[in-house]
Amino acid sequence: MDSNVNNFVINIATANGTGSQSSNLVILHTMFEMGIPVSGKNLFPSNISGLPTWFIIRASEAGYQAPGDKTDIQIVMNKDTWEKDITNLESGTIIIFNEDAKLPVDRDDCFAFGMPMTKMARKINPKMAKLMANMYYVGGLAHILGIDSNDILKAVKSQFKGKEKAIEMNMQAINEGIAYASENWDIKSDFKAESRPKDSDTFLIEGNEATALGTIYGGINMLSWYPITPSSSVAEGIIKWLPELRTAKDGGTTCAVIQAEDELAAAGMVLGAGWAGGRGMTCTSGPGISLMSEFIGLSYFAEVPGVIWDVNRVGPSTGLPTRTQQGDLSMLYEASHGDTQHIVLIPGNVDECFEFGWKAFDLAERYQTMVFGFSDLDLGMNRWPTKGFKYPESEMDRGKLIRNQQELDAVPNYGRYRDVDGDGIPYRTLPGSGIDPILYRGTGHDEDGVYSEDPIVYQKTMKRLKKKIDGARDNLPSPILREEENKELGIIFYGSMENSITEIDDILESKGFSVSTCRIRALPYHSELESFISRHDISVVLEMNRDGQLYGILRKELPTQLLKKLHSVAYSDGMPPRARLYSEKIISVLEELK
Amino acid sequence: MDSNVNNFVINIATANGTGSQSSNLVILHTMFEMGIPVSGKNLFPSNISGLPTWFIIRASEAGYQAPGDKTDIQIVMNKDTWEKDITNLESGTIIIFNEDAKLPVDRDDCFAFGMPMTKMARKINPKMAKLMANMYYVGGLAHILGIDSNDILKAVKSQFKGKEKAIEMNMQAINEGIAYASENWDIKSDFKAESRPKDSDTFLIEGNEATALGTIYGGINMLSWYPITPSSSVAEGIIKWLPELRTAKDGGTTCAVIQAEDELAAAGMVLGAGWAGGRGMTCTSGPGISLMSEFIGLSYFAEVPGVIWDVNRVGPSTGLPTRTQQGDLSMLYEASHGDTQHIVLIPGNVDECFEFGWKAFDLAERYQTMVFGFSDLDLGMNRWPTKGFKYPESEMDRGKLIRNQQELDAVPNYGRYRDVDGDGIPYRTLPGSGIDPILYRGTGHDEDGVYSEDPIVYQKTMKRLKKKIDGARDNLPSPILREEENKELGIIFYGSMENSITEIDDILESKGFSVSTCRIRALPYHSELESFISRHDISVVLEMNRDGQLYGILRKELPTQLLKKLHSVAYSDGMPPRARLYSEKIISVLEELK
Amino acid sequence: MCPGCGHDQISNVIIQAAWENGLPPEGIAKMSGIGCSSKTPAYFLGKSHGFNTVHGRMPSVTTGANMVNKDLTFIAVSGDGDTASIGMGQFVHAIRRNLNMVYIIENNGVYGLTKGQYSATVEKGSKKKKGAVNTQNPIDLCAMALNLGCSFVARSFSGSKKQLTALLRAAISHKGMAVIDVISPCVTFANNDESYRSYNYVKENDEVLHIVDYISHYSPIEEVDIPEGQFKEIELFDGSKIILETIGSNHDTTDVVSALTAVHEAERNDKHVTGLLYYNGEIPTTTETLGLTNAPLCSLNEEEGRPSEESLIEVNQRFRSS
Amino acid sequence: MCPGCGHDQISNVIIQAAWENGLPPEGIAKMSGIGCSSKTPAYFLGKSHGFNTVHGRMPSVTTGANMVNKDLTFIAVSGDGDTASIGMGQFVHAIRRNLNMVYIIENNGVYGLTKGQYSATVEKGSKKKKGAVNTQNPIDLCAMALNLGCSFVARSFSGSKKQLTALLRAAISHKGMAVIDVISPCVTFANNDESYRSYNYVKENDEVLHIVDYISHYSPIEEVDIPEGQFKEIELFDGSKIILETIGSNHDTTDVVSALTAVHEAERNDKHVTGLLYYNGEIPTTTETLGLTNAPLCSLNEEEGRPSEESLIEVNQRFRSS
Ligand SMILES: Cc1ncc(C[n+]2csc(CCOP(=O)(O)OP(=O)(O)O)c2C)c(N)n1
Ligand SMILES: Cc1ncc(C[n+]2csc(CCOP(=O)(O)OP(=O)(O)O)c2C)c(N)n1
Ligand code: SF4
Ligand code: SF4
Ligand SMILES: [Mg+2]
Ligand SMILES: [Mg+2]
Repeated sequence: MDSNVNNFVINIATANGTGSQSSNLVILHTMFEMGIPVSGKNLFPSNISGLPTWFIIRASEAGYQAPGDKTDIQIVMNKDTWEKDITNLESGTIIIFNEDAKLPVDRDDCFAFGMPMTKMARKINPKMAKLMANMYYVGGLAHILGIDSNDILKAVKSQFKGKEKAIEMNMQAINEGIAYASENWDIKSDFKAESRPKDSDTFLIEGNEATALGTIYGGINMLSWYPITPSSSVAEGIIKWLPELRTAKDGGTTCAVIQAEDELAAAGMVLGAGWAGGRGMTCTSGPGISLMSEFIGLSYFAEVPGVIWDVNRVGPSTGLPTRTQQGDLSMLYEASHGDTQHIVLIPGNVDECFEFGWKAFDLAERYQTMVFGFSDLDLGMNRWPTKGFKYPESEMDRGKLIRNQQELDAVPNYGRYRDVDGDGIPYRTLPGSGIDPILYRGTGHDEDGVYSEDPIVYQKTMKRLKKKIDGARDNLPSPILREEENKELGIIFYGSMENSITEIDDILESKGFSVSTCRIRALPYHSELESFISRHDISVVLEMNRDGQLYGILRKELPTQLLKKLHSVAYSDGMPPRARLYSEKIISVLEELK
Repeated sequence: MDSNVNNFVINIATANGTGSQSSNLVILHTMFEMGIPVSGKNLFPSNISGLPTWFIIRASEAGYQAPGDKTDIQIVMNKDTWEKDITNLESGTIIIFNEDAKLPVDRDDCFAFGMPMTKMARKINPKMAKLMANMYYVGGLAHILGIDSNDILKAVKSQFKGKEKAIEMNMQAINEGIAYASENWDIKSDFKAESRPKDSDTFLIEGNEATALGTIYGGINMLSWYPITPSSSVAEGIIKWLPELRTAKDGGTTCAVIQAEDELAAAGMVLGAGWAGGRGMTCTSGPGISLMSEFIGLSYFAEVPGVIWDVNRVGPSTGLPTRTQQGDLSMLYEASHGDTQHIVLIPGNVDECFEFGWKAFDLAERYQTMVFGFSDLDLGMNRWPTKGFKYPESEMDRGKLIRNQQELDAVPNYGRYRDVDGDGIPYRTLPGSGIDPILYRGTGHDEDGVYSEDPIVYQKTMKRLKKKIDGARDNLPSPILREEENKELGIIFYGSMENSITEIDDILESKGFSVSTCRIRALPYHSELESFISRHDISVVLEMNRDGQLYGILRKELPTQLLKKLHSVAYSDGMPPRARLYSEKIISVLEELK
Repeated sequence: MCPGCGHDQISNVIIQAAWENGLPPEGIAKMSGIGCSSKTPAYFLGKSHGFNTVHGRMPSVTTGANMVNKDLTFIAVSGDGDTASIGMGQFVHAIRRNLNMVYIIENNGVYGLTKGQYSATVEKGSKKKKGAVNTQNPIDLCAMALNLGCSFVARSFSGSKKQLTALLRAAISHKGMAVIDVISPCVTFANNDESYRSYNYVKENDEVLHIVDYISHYSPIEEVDIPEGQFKEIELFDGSKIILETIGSNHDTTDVVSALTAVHEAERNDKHVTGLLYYNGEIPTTTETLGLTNAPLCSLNEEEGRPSEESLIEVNQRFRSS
Repeated sequence: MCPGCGHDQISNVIIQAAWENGLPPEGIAKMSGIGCSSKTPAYFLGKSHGFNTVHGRMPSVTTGANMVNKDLTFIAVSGDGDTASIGMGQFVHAIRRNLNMVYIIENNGVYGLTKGQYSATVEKGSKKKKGAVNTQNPIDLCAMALNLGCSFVARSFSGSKKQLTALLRAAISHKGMAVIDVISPCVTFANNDESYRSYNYVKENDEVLHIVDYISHYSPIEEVDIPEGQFKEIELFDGSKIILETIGSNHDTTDVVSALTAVHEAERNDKHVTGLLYYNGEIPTTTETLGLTNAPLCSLNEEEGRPSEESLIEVNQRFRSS
């Protein structure tokens, strides 16, 4: 991009627990309401107070949402990372710093501007000085970018809704910041924030809250959860919205929420709910999935519907709990011992977080199995634009559920595990109904659900299960294709990589490549994927992990003759994907091929 | 095979808990001591008493150890399966049945011989009649096969060592059985058991006991376990042999054994032992592996040595707990969330159960990671021949373990996670040593073991881990190759399939195929595998699961150009692999290729 | 089941109690984990749905089912391995939540199904078929439940048909978590090497002729009925003895501390105190605490289970203007 | 750590007690699970090895380490989430085994690190930043330990430096499992909405100007020293109060039932009884029970750890002739 109007990256370095998040959100929402395409990434530590935090705000006329590969304006507030924050900058960066830190800014090649933020804040309120200081950099920024104080006021007002004193004091700090900057800073920057006509439908929301709303509109009956970053806010979102949206006429709730004692219990509750005919779900992250493995296998083999929403953080093990990755995919797809295969829905934006939130239940009941939602920290915990969520287009699909004797009579030769329709999906009855009761079990069972160790019975059951899940492929969300005429290069990607793909595409096009894209939205993969790969000379599977997990799954499953066209670009360092970095990796793979 | 001398399959149908196992072992050991190549398979239910059990004994001059595809002599003792046991037989089968069951044997096309076993037994001892009845079929069989009563006496004596009364009563029953049969049965069978010169070194042992001994010779310091079929006998074997083999001079033991509260705890104890510098291990089966997933990831990321011995049973979920399968392989290889990769050792016979039993510890300490032994029920719980176990050829390999300051000083630029030698393997010090202490953790850490969320640090660590495990490939047990000149067809297989491969090979050769074989003994795979595949026109990966788990791993990892040569034959019904069935599946794949 | 197994007697009592309480079978849900004990739901109340889950995790599955169909009567069977080892966490937390269910522990001190390893409830000094003498304290699951404020805690014996039926009937009627710890001998693996009728004793000294895979037949222990406040020595199948004491009518079933004291005292005197130890019908159950709507959640239809389209428009609008 | 967090005070006491007991740092192993509490080993005894394991599973890792190096002094730190929820099973079983370790629970009634959800030890009626009023019984970890026959059980308060140091020194000297449950307020999340200095109260009524990500600074509670047998009301940072009682010198530390009674009684009176509740130095530890050789197993050399070649020849031979 040539122009610096609405094209810049701001990086704000603070420590967590100091309240800087409020200031950062004021900046983000101000620009958003001005109609500037803007995105924010919160890089926070796995600790409650005192450790370094960075907030990255990117304005981009092209609508790029990746964090950007370089910083244009750096705000330094944190003594602990002060030196590193400053030395790593490229020449020409604008630096705004808190003079009261009394630390040096030795970068003659940059444009550094100080402000005695704490001292100024102390005048407004001595007790709250440390906290208030953050509002001064908002002022400084506003000056540099030419943001009008009135635009900020709107964002402050909506953030501190109704708290007049807070609004007043914060605005005072911000205005003092603007004033100080215009008096003391000698700036020749052409970075500018300019108002644009704003689509009044659009608003920002975190992926996890979108998911929460989706599940509520999906008729969730039971949420069991065990707190874990970055999934907790899915549960907290549900808890927040339930009273308003899911209170029955008698005043009771239509969704039970249980904070479980651990993830094993949370998964068990999901199975219990599904077995009894309800819509149960849990949300977790990688370590939770590992702990839920045994129950996932039970769900697969006993054919009990359930939903697990995985918000991926960096593994293995406890890993980087507050950083993002797509590292759980291969585990989700084949979780638990023995031969298994699970349905995975992969949202790429907040609209899909909502949609797959409700759809997961329909699919779980349709296929009588565990269905995963697969999101990640970047999508789940950062704010992304939507034009508003769409109401489910059809009634809840309860699948092949037999509720009464008539329905049972309509099924010829009913048996809990009999493939009456030839699609691998059997019918089921519910406890409490008195209709054709069986003892569910994770051990071998015949078509009527009776215990069996018979080799043939077992082998047939397993074959049917394979057929059942395979049959789901083309009923799952299909890939989103965007194809160029000449079918030179296809990029296959998924999930929150969506936020960087336009920019990656543009970078590659600018280097002379003609790029089609294919965003996978579910596993097992849709048949359209195969034709996409067939049509293109080369396809690259682009993902945020070390081992190329989707690539591995595709290599296993795709027809062999397609594999020579398929290549992997996998990289993960915990950061949301920067477009330049991933583009370079794609280019170097393409160059190796030459 | 044309001759019926030492070539037949006996199937003995009883109920478990009735004591028939003793009779079956008398038959097996009698033939074994006669020098007849014989194998026995116990197909028992997941229940303590009353459910059907089958014991299959196969004599084969060619040394085939698979259970055989048809039954030559059927013994029916169990009323519950009576009808099914009889109707399923091929024409011409010899049937021996207990007349006192008072059930019909309606197979005119077979040769059926009854004996009032219970009534006869009652005469010897009325209270023990039900139990003793089993010894009468031993007599009946001996008559048919022409086994000398003295040969049986030897087996009975060694089985009831020193218990004179038991020996006497059992022999009385057997001899009465022989007498009854010769007086009342009109038999024209040419199935014969003929003595052969016996290799006096050879003896039979269960794979699990071989593993137990192996770990004891591997210097195991801590066994933590939670009972689960079919792995319990690994632990019980260790417990049995420890007092004799691992009592120190002061009378104390050199291996702690803890029955853990569950598999999560068992895995945690293994990590604790490895972290503190000991050799810790646990044994389990599929459900246990699922539960251990989280700890396995910790071991990988924090680089803590440990051993988990998985004796595979049929999954998914509780599955068929007393049947065999190779269904955990893909889970073992990549267990736990995030990008992971684990070393898996795959014994194919009891000698390797012993060898990999000790070797697993060396590799775990060398690579500072979790090492799996991957056995299965068939190998683990049935008895297989060995000529005797071989003592480890070298001292225990403690890997890059720094015990004192001098050793530390010898390492330039030491840091717990620094790749000093360029092989991805760092050095480590032990708690208690006072040398370079760190706080181990499953969260991100830098080369010195200090907490870090730095993207570059994380990414480098993950790259090093990949390099470390990749580097292990060619230091793991290499594949066992047996190659034909013309390199037409290669069969790649592993584990207890070893027991059927000769017969499969012979069947295929008899159909005109020229067959080479390659037995994989570890993951990640050895480089020799690639050249094996390159050399052969076609390779088939043969395994006992539904999804072709090794095939999938190889498709992911092999160079793409080799994949067109690679095909999958995967089948699992819980039974040990019958050669004919798997051969037919191979042939039909080959035919499809034409 | 092995002939004579205590678990079978308990199954019969369950059938009896359900019948006496007039429970329609379709209103019952049978829940279990993994073990010989957990297999028993295959043998009782065949007209009820059931779920034989995974090892030690029955309570969580029951919790989920209870949340979506609170009108079912949950009768759950577990073993001492299933509950006191792998399942300890879920046992504790189901109690803490006062989940409305009957939780029967068929307690034999061993892992029956995996062939006789000690469980965590086995008494100190036990020396059984497998392994060495146990030197660890047993976990008393009644004491555990009492300590956690469980709303109904009782102990009985598989041979005490009358007492067990009465307790079970009360437990079924109870609103909340009812834990019944039932001593239920494993005739195959839980016999003492030293006692004169034990497996090993017989094997060594009498005429058992086989070394593997033989399960002796025992007759189940006949009816044991001990008047309140008294105790009796019971001889088990293997000749070993246990002393059962029925808690006195003066015992205050509303006083946790005195119940705990009774349990600990009995333990000190090598007795097992049986009967209803504690009862409190006033504690809200999980579904009450959560304020669920009255209809079972699994029965809700589209309108009841999914908010209206208007509400979503309103939600979207709210975000836009905030 | 947030400024003023009780956990920091405990870290200081650990340093102090280790020093006063003359423990060389290399002889100590610091163990923990996951949580704010479990992060603290990064901040004390930097010359000791440690292992910050996974959530709720510290006891098993400590068990394994203890088996192969029994000469280490294991000082373990856990949280109430780490122990009373996900870690309940391992907590119970480490106690049952009488593992030789010091098990400190830094008990704040919430999940600090995941931002303030209730833990299972939170008191009934609490209403905190997140979620509704808690209506469930708290799990009292001391009562739990006592009931299980734990060989050393104590309770203290993070602000009671003197008492805590004394208890910790005794715990370190104790041979066996020493559980110390330390009430350790979370200044950031464990404050009561209603109390007049709570986060929300301040946010609504005073001048806190930010809505997210602001952690107030509190000074840690200064020294609280309550004479034996007496009690005192302590005001916490948010203005809420807890009543601490120091157990009387007449308390018999060898009597489980009276310790249990004291704990339950205190609970009924909304107090927290502190001090040494139970002690028994005679119970064998896990390694003693197992009869391990005297040298730590991790120190064995080739000859000591691997049986001889002759022994294997003999083993093979035995199989051949059997
Ligand atoms: C995860 C897992 N671990 C281990 C097992 C093996 N297993 C089956 S039953 C059982 C113990 C049963 O003991 P208990 O609960 O006391 O029941 P009992 O057989 O004595 O009635 C075990 C360990 C399993 N099925 N699943
Ligand atoms: C398996 C797993 N589940 C969940 C988490 C997330 N988690 C981290 S700390 C924590 C709770 C900590 O609470 P507590 O033990 O009381 O410690 P505190 O922070 O209050 O000191 C949770 C749930 C995790 N790390 N691992
Ligand atoms: S093994 Fe024991 S618990 Fe299991 S069925 Fe037999 S007697 Fe009952
Ligand atoms: S969140 Fe609470 S427990 Fe965690 S460090 Fe802060 S005050 Fe301490
Ligand atoms: Mg039991
Ligand atoms: Mg806590």
